[in-house]
Amino acid sequence: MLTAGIDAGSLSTKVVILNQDKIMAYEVLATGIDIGAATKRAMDNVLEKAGISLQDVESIGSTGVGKKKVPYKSVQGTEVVCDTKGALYFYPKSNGVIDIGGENCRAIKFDAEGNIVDFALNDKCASGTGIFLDAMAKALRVKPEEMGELSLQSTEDIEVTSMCSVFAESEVVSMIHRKVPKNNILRGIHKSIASRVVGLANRILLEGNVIIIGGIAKNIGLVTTLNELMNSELTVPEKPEVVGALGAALLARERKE
Amino acid sequence: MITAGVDVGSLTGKTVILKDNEILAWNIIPTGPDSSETAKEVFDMTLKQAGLTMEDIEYIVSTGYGRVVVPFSNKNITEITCHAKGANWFFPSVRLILDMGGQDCKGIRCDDTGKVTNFAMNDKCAAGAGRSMEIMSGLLDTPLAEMGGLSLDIKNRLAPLSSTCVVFARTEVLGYLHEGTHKNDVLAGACEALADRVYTLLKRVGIEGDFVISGGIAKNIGVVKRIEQKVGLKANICFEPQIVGALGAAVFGRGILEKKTAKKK
Amino acid sequence: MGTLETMKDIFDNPNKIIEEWKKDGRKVVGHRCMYVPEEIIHAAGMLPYPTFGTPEPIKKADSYFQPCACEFVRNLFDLALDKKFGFLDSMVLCNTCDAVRHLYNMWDTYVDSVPCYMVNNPQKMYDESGFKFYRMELEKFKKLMEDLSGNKITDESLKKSIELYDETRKLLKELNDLRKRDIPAISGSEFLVTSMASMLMPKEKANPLLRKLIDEVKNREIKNADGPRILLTGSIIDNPTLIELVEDMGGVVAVDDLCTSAKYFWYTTKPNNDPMDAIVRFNLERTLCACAHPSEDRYDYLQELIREFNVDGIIYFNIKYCHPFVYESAIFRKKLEEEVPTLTLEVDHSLSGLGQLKTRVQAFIEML
Amino acid sequence: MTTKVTAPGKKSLQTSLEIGKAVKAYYANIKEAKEKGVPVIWSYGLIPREIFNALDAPAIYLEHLPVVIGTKQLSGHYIQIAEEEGFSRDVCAFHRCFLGCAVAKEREPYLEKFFAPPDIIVATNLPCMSESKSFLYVADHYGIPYHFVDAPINTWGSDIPDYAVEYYVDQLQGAIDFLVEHGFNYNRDKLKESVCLSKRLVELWNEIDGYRKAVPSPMSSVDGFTACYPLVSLAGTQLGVTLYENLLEELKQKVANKEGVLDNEKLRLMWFGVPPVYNMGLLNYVEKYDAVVVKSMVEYIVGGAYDPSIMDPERPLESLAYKSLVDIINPTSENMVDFVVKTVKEFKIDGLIGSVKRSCGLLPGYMRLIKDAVYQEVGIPTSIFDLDGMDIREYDDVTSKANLDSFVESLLASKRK
Repeated sequence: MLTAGIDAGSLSTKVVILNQDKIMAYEVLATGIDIGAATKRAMDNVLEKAGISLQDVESIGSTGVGKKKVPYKSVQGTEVVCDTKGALYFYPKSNGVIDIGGENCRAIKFDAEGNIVDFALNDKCASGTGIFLDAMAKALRVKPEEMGELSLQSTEDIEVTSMCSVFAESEVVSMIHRKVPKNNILRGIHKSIASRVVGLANRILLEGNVIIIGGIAKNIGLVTTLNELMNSELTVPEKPEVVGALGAALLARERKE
Repeated sequence: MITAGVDVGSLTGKTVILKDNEILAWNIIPTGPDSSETAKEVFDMTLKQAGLTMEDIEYIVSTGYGRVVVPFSNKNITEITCHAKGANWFFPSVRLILDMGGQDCKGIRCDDTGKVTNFAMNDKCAAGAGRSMEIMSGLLDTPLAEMGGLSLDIKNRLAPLSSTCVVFARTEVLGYLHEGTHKNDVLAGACEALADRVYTLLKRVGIEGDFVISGGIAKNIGVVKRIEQKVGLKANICFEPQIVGALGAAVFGRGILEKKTAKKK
Repeated sequence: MGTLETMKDIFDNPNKIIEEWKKDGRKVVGHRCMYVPEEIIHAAGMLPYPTFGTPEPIKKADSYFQPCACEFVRNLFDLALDKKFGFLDSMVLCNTCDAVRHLYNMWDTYVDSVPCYMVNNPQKMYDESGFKFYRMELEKFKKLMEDLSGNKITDESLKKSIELYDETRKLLKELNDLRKRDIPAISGSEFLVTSMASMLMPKEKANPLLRKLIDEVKNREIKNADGPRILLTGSIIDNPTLIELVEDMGGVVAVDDLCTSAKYFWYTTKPNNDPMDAIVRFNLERTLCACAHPSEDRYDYLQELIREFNVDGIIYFNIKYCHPFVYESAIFRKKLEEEVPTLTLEVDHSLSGLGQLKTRVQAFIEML
Repeated sequence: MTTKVTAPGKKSLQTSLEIGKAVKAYYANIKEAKEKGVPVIWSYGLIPREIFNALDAPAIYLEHLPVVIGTKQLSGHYIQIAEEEGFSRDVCAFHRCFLGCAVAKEREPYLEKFFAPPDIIVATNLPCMSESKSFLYVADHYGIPYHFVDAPINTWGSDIPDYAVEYYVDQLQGAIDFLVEHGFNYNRDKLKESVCLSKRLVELWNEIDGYRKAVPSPMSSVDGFTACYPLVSLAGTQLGVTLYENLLEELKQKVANKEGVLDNEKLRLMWFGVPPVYNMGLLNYVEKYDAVVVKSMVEYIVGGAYDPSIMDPERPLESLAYKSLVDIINPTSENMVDFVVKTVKEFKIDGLIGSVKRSCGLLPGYMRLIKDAVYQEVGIPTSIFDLDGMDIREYDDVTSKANLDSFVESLLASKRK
């Protein structure tokens, strides 16, 4: 039984092909301005990778802010439900999941049987985590992927305190002008994002075994800082950015049966 | 008497060299990660252009976001005071100045000598006013210079954006794009939101007398037109609005020198 | 070590005072805002401890308060959650602004290490029925302090405490008056540290130190005092950094109408053979708090400060979401600006974004 | 500022239309009184309406005029005027909207029907300290007298000491004396009659609530938002009582023949915090999931959340004072949290929606207390998210609907298990 899962995010689009319980292939690319076109491109690439055609796929699930604009007939689910299904697929015994995406982040808590007990979305002031990181990478003239490692080689703990990413940007700009070492600024940026995520987790008293997913979860600097600030055991699945899409595929399969 | 002004903003570094109240040479370059480097670079370029060396400059005033980090300046004055003096130099009858830098936007009132009598700056939530145009330019992949013109050519309906928060406006733009709203309509919404934010600021300072817009935003015809319409005043814009701050600094340098020589006599 | 350094030392580590006080089993009662009479706590043999905040970013409190409550109150709650106020035997709040009212709900529910009590005070001054209401509340509060301490509060012990606290207020005011001169004897930041240290210390220790300090600085002149003279007002400032910022930009902080300075010592208790009535009138025959009415009173009081300290400019440091002062600065702005230029600034209690602030303050000082 | 994507709330009750007419009539009377030279009072807080009835004083209430402005999507415009006067975005959007409308040079024709400039201001610090301050600016602007009624906060729970009631009675008497000085004549019998009618009004309101607890719910909170208007402006009047009698009849009918807002009602939701007055359609949005917002706490917050037996017409001022002190909106009383838990149980609510208006100093402070209490005692979740119910400029349709979708789906998912 072949199913596909699409996560049409505001910044990146992810598609996954699921064969019974194994991920056959996945594709991640930038959404750009046209969600429909981006989804189509991503679907074509992933079908090619899996060596199958669209007809072989029996049901399609879609999630993300652009789920209504997906150019295929699909079962639609919210990010909260799909993140949960995706996380439980990898780790059935986990207590919750934190999704750090490009535009905003979510914390979801579930009980022993995997029911969603509570969830919290970041408030408006703390949105734009992904965009904020990209903007800082540009300002510091650093490649986004390297930011994580560099932030771990900081010599001193400095604070980027503001919640609002625009204001955090101006704080960082003034630090650059004051010739604060780059690694320390990166450490400050990662701590600022990590404390926002921890704030979200505290809001729903999320503890225990927590799965970190989403595009930003690959940033080792952020996950390490989160480990320092949160007293719970954090695990990052090996393909964290497609867990949402995987959840959508599982949702489609469930509705099919 | 030769003096110079160095304006190190968060986005651009500017220098103006003034000789007996005439602009001898000026330059603008993007600010790099190290602002004192940028200051040095733009200053040397302008010196070479004017065929002068560092010793020929009798007094240097630094201003802008990185004013304290300019190693070779004799004094640092805020961009608010310098923009007032600079605007007064270009248009002696000016009483109201709007300056939009990368980080803040400022409404300034001044008297006939260019001395600041009152000023107001955006509050935290509407921060990064100039920066928001840069973000919009990235999201809509439209060069900054073209944004103003396109924003006046509305296709069907202006897409309203929040005038209260830049981050929120960013999320809204993504929403509009994904709904297929035409780029010009979103640009119009962005310029309208910025004009709204500016209007609230100018109202707080009091809208009277001749009006000058300085800083990068003066080059965005979309924002300028909308501000003029809301404020009900024609905006005087000099040939290069981005150097008004640096020019003001140079004029202050002249003033300080004149006072010094007068005291010596 | 000069007295100023002693004050700075006490300001930097108040725990020394607490350890010394608790050595022989005496109790400490935390309080926030001016309608909690310290004299009653002191008369029961306990140390009234004004709970100040720390300029750190908020950690846990944002999950309880929504981030749209005043950052100073959230910071206090953060410290309480971290057991940083564990040494308090009781925490007493009063009826001032919405944020403090909610702090009472939150503390009562989520902080079990320190019990919390609220003194209910009227927000309408000069009102006979208000005096009666506040008197009944203070009688209950007095009883509570007696139970907590196990000591009886007599008229005698209360009168002595009132005298002691008035002495501190007189001395602080005398020290503050040394800033009226063209070249003040003490800078704004030094004065704030002294005032806060005196509020933290037991008054028996503070008064002699203040007398010594007044002698030391009587004919001292601070450096670079030629800039414009500034009146600071607005939300509570419990850290000298903002004042130092104004002074670095060339301003002379001549007087500050803050909860941590002038509001604390501007008035003294009028003589009255009934000490409880004296305390009631001390608190209700003046409008100092921006939450209280009539607020014209506060306007006249600010005029008085402007005249006495011949002020050139006023700066309102408003903590974000601090409703009382955000309203007051908007309401007074037009009237104040006719005489003295006024700058209203939004600040974070965690002192982030100082770069922005420096530009605004320097431009204001260049303008004066 | 062109408007954003919004939709008016779908009302299903005949009485809602009648109440709409009563609202227009109420403001028309005030404008008539103004022409005749009767001083118009601007007031807010829970200053008991019965006092104004006893003085025949025409009064405009802050908690209602901004709603009228908001429903016509005009709130952004007037709030911007207040910000130009120097009021920052941190203070309450209701007050900024009210203040902007007061100081605006001219107003839309539609709004002129509701607007009458103030001659006297009677302000209070219940429930929030700050609104007694925003009125100062209006009084200064119009150069009119300003009277402040100090309402003590409830730090005693349910047994209110006598000295507190006495204090508040003095304050209310002070307000009456003040208005008598300014040309009104006080009629104590009218006060008694008004208190009596208020008692009847709240008895009816509790009966109406009884029927609203039926499954399927006969009335959604969109109608409720209109239905609570009489508690605001028509408390202590015969018209208020008649409107509620009609509403009660209509509900009895609906419940009798099992007529619900939805045929197969799967989820019953409650709203805490100010719903988006400019887009009440958002409350109907969840109906596509067969979910109904059966009640919103705003309907209680404006008044009527007290046991009517405490109203004793023989001791009118004491009853009014006592009522304000035990009111659930009195900031430090744990009554609010207990009341929400009781309401959630009685209305058989499946999920609580908490909308945070960032500029509010009062309601966001309750969110966490309510969320924990409701979860521990009733086992249902609360979803808290940003939504400014008054300032349309802050409204983000996509995120608000994403929040509601996620919450309702997670409720349906756990309900299925």
